[in-house]
Amino acid sequence: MKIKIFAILMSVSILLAGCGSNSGNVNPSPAEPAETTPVGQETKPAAEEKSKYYFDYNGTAIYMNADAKPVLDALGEPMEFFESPSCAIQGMDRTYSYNGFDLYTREDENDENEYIVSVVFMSDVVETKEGITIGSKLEDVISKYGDNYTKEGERYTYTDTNTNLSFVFENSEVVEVSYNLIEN
Amino acid sequence: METLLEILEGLHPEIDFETHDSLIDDKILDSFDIVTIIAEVNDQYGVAIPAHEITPENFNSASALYELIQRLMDED
Amino acid sequence: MKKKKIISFVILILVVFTLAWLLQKLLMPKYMTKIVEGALISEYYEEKNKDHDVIFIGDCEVYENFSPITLWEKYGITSYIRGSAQQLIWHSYYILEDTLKYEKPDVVVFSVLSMMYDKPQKEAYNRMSIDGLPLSLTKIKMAKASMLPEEDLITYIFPLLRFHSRWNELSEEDFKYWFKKEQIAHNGYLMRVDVKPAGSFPKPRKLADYRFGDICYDYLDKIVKLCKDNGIKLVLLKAPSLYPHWYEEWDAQIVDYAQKNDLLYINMLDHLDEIGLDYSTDTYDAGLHLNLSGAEKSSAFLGKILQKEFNLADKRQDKYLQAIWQEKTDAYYKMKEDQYKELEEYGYLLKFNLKKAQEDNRQ
Amino acid sequence: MLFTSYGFILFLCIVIGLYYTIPKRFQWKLLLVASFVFYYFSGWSNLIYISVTIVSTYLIGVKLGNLDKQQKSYIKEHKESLTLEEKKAYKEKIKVRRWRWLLLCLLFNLGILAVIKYTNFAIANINHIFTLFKMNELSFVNIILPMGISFYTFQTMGYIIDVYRGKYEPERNIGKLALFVSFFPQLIQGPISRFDDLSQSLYREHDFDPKNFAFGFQRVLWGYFKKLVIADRIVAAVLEITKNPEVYDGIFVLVGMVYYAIQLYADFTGGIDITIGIAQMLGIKVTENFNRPFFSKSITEYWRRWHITMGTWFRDYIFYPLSVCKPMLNISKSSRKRFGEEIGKRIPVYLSTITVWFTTGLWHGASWNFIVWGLLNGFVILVSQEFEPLYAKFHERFNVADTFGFRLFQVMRTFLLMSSLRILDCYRDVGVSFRMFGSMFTKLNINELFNGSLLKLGLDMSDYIVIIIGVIVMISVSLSQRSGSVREKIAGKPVIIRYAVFVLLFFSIIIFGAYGIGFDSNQFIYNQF
Repeated sequence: MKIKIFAILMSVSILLAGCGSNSGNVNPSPAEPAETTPVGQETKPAAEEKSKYYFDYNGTAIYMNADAKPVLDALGEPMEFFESPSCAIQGMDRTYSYNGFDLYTREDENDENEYIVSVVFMSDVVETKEGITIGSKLEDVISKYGDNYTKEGERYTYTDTNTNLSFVFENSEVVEVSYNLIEN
Repeated sequence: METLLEILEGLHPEIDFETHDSLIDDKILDSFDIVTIIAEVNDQYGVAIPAHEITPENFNSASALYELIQRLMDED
Repeated sequence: MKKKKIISFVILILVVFTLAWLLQKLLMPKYMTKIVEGALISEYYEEKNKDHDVIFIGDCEVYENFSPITLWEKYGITSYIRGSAQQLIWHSYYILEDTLKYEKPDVVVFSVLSMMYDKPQKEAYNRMSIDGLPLSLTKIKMAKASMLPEEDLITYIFPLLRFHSRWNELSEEDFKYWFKKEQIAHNGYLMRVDVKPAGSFPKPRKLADYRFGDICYDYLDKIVKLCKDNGIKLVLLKAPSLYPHWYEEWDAQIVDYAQKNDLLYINMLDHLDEIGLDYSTDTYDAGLHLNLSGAEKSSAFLGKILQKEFNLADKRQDKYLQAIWQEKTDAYYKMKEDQYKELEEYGYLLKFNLKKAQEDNRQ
Repeated sequence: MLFTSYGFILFLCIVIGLYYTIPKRFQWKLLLVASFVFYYFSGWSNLIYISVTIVSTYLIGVKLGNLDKQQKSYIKEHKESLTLEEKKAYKEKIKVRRWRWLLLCLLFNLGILAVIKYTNFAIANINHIFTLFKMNELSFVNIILPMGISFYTFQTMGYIIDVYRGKYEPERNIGKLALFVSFFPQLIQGPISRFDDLSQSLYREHDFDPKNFAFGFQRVLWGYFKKLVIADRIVAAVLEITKNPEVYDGIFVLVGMVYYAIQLYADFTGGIDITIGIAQMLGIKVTENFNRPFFSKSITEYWRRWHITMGTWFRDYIFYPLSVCKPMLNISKSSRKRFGEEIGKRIPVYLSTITVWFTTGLWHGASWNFIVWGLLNGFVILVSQEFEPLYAKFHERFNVADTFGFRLFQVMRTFLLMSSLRILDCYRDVGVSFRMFGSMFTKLNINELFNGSLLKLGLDMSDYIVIIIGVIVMISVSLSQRSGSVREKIAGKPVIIRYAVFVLLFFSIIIFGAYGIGFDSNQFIYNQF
C-alpha cells in the first residue's frame, strides 16, 4: 500500500516539474514575489540607450524620441513647415521639410516638449549612414543590414530598441526610406 | 512539586505560582519561558514534554503542569 | 417590524441610486468650454423633432465640413450630423443603429476617411463617442467593440466608475452645466469662422499595404446591410479636406466597393473647383478642416446632388418645419456674429484655442 | 483574480446569491466549486499545484488515521495476551511508520514550494559563486509562482502535523479537505487557518442571517476603503521614493518608511478585512489576523498582533517542536554543563529563535533582504529579552511604567523600529537599505520637507488631504475598537445614522478610490506570494 502511494506521488511530481517550466506567462522578474513588494514596480527606463538606427545629416545625429529643439536649431530653417492638431485633443503633430527629407515631430498634450517621431527620405539627395537611399537595390539593403527584417507587403523593416528603419520597394528598388519611433 | 516551583520562580520571582491558574491566558509565561521550563523539566525529571502538549490547559497553573509531568512519567 | 425593515432598506437603495446618479452627472466631463467636440453626440437626444431626410455619420470630416442650415436654406432638406471626434467606423455603425431607434432618414451619408483606422486610437476618443449615448444594448455592443485593453465594460454602463477621479478637477463649468447643457452645434455642425490659409503639405508617405483593414470592411458591410434593411439610401463621401492624405489606392477601393454594392460615392476632392473652395479663405487650420464659408459651399454642392439623386422634396413650405428651422437658423446666424465679434476682439476663437486663451488669461 | 477587479465583485455576487438559494446541504460544495473557479482565473497550471497538495495531504492524512486506528484495535484485541514490552514495541513500530509518512508529506509539499519559489534564488547565489571561479552561469528557470502557494502550503502542512499529533481525526471527505485548503477568500493572502477552527463553521449549513450578513458586508466595505482609498493612493509616493534611492535620501527615507507603514497596514489589513468580511457574509468564522498592531508597546507584542496566524504557525510548528526535540534538549544539557547555568539556559531559546526568524524571512521572499529582515527581527527580540532585567530596574527607580507619556513613547519606539526594519522590503537590496538607513542620520535636513518636494512624489494636495483624513479615520476606528466592536456600536445607533455611515463609506470608496484608468489598480501586496 505504501509503495503504491509513494509511486503515485513521485509520478505526479515529475509531471508537475514538466508543466511547471513550460507554463504560460513568464514571471517578469526571475526572483521572488515578496511579502511586501511595493507593487506596480515599473522600473524607470534605464538611461535611453541609443538605437543603432539614427539618421546622420551632415554631422547632426537625429535619434528618434530625442528632443526636437536642438535638432531643429542645428538643421536651420526648413523649406516647408506643416502643423496638424490631432482631432480634438490638444496634442500637435508637425512636419519640417528639408532638402531631400521630411522630419516629423509630435508634442504631447500635457508635457509640451516636442520629440522626434520619424524621418522620411523622398529623394536620393540624402542617404543612410550605411549608404542606402532612393533607388538602392534589395540586395544592397540586405547586404548592409542583414536579413532579420520583418516584411509587410512591400515594406522591409529593421528594428532596434526604440527605432525601426524601414524601406519600401517598388519593383525591387527603394522608393522610400524612413526611421520611425516605435510607440508602445 | 517543589523542584517545579523552583524552576518557575527562577523565571518570574514576582509571581505566586501556587495559586495562579492562568499563567498563559494572562501572558505571564511567554514562549521563551515555556521553552526554558521544558528544558529544565527534561533536565530535572528526565521527561520530554512533546510539542503538542504545550497547551493553555497544561501550562496555565503549576498544578496542571505537574499533572502533565506525572502523566508523561508513567507513560514511558 | 419586518415590514418596517424592508421599507427602510428600500429607501436606502433609492438614496444610494439617486446619489450615484447625481454624482455621476456632476463628475462626467461637460465638454462645454473645453474640447467641445465631446458634447456633439449627446446633443442629438435633446432634439425635439427627430425626423430628418439626411443623417451624416463620421468624424470631423462631417461635423466640420457640412452645415445642415445651408442644406435647409438652399434645398429645404432637413439633416442632422451625428459626428464625433475620431469617430471610427464601428462607432459610426452603432451610432446609426442607435439613431434608427428614433427616426428613419431617407439618406445616410457616411464619411469614408475612418476606413483608414483599423484599431481604437485613444481612450479619450472612445469616451467622447460612446458616453453621449443613452444606456442601451447598442451602447454596450459599441463599447465592447471599441474598448482598449485597459478599459472595462462596466465603466461605460456606470461612467461614474471611470470619472470618479475627476473629483479634484471639478471646475465652475461642472456645476453650471450639472443638469442643463448648452447647445454648441447646429444640428451637429460645429461652426468655426476663423481663417488659416492652407500652406504646403508633406509629401504623402508610402504605405506597406494600402488595403483597408478587414474589420473596416466588415463594419462597412454592416452599415450597408443596416441601410438596406431599413430602405435607406447610403452615400459614401470623401470630404474636401486636404490632410490626412487620401491615397488613390484608397479611393480606388471605395469606388470599387461602391460599384459592387450599387452605392453613390462622392469624392469631393475631385470637384474642388465646381464647389468653388479656396483654401486660403475657406479653412481654419490650413486645409485640414473647412471653416463656415467652406462648409456652406460644400453643403450647397452636396445638397444639389442629394436632391437630384434621391429627389428629396423641398420642405421649405412646410409650416411646421419652417417654425422649427427658423429658430435653428436664428441661432446659427447669432453664433456666426458672436464668433466674428470674438475674432475681431481677440484675433482667435477662445473656445478652440484654450492654451492661448489661458496664456492671455482671458478664459 | 484580484479583490479589486470588477470580475471578482461579479463573481462574489453570483456565489453569494447562489449560496443562499441552493439547498443548504450543497452550500459547502458550491464554495468548493467557486474556489476552484476563482483559482482557475489565476492560471490553469496553478490548479494542478493546489490539487496535488490537496490529494497528497488527504491520502497521507487518511493513512495516518488508519495506522492510528490499527494500533488502537490491535492493542484492544490482544489486551491480555501482550506483555507491556510487546505493546510498547508495537506502538513504537507504528509511531515510526507514521513519522515516515509525515516526513514524506512534508518533504513532498514543502519541496514543491521550495522548488518553485527558491530555485531561481538558489541559482542566483550559485552564479555568484560561479563568477568567483569564472565558471559560466546557470540560466534562470521561468516558473510562474502559483498565487497564494506559500499560504495554502503552510495551511495544509499545519493540518497534517496536527493529524500526526492526533489533535483531531483526519478529514475523510476529500472535497471537504479541498475546500479547507482552497477556500477562495483566504486563498490569496491568508489568514493561515487551523482545520479545527475553520471546519467548525465551514461545512455547516448556513441560513441567511441579516445581522451577520450586514456586519460582514460592512467589514468588506471597510477593507475596500483602506485598500482603494488609502493604500493604492499612497503607493505612488512609496514607489517614487524607493525607486530612486540616490535622489530621495536623508529625511525622505523616514518619509518613505512612514508612507510605507501606512500603505502596508492599509493594504494588508484591508485585504484581510475583505477576506473575513466575505466569510462572515457566508456565515463562516475566519480567525483574526491583526489586533491593532501599531499600538503594541514592544516587538514581541507587535508580533503577537501583526499577522497573528503566521506567528502562531511558526510558533506551533517550528519554534516549539524545535526547542523541545531530543537533540535540542541534549544541546541544552551539554551546554549547561560546559558553559554553566546562565548560558546553558539560553542556548536552546537562541537557536530556535534564530531558526524561526530565518525561516520567516525566507518564507516572505526568496532574496537576501528578506532573510536579513527576518534575522534582524529575531535579533531585536533576543536583545529586548536580554534587557528585561535592565528595564525592570529602570521601572523600579522611576515608576513611570503606566503613565500615558511612557506608553506613548513605547508605541512610537515600536512603530519606528518596525518601520525601519521594513526598509529592507522597500529597497529590496541589503546594501542599499543599510546605506539609506544611514543616510537618514548623516544627510538629515528637515527643511527638505517644507520646500514643496513632498508634492513632487506623485501626490498632489488633494491626495494628501484624502490620505490624512483616511489615516485619521483608521486611527479613530482602532481607538474605538478598544472598547468593543465598532460595528456593534454603529448598529446601536438610530437608523438614520447607520444608513448615513454606510452611504458615506460606500461613496468614499467609489469617489476617492484610487482605481481605474488614472491609477493601475494594484494587486494586493501579499497576494503575489
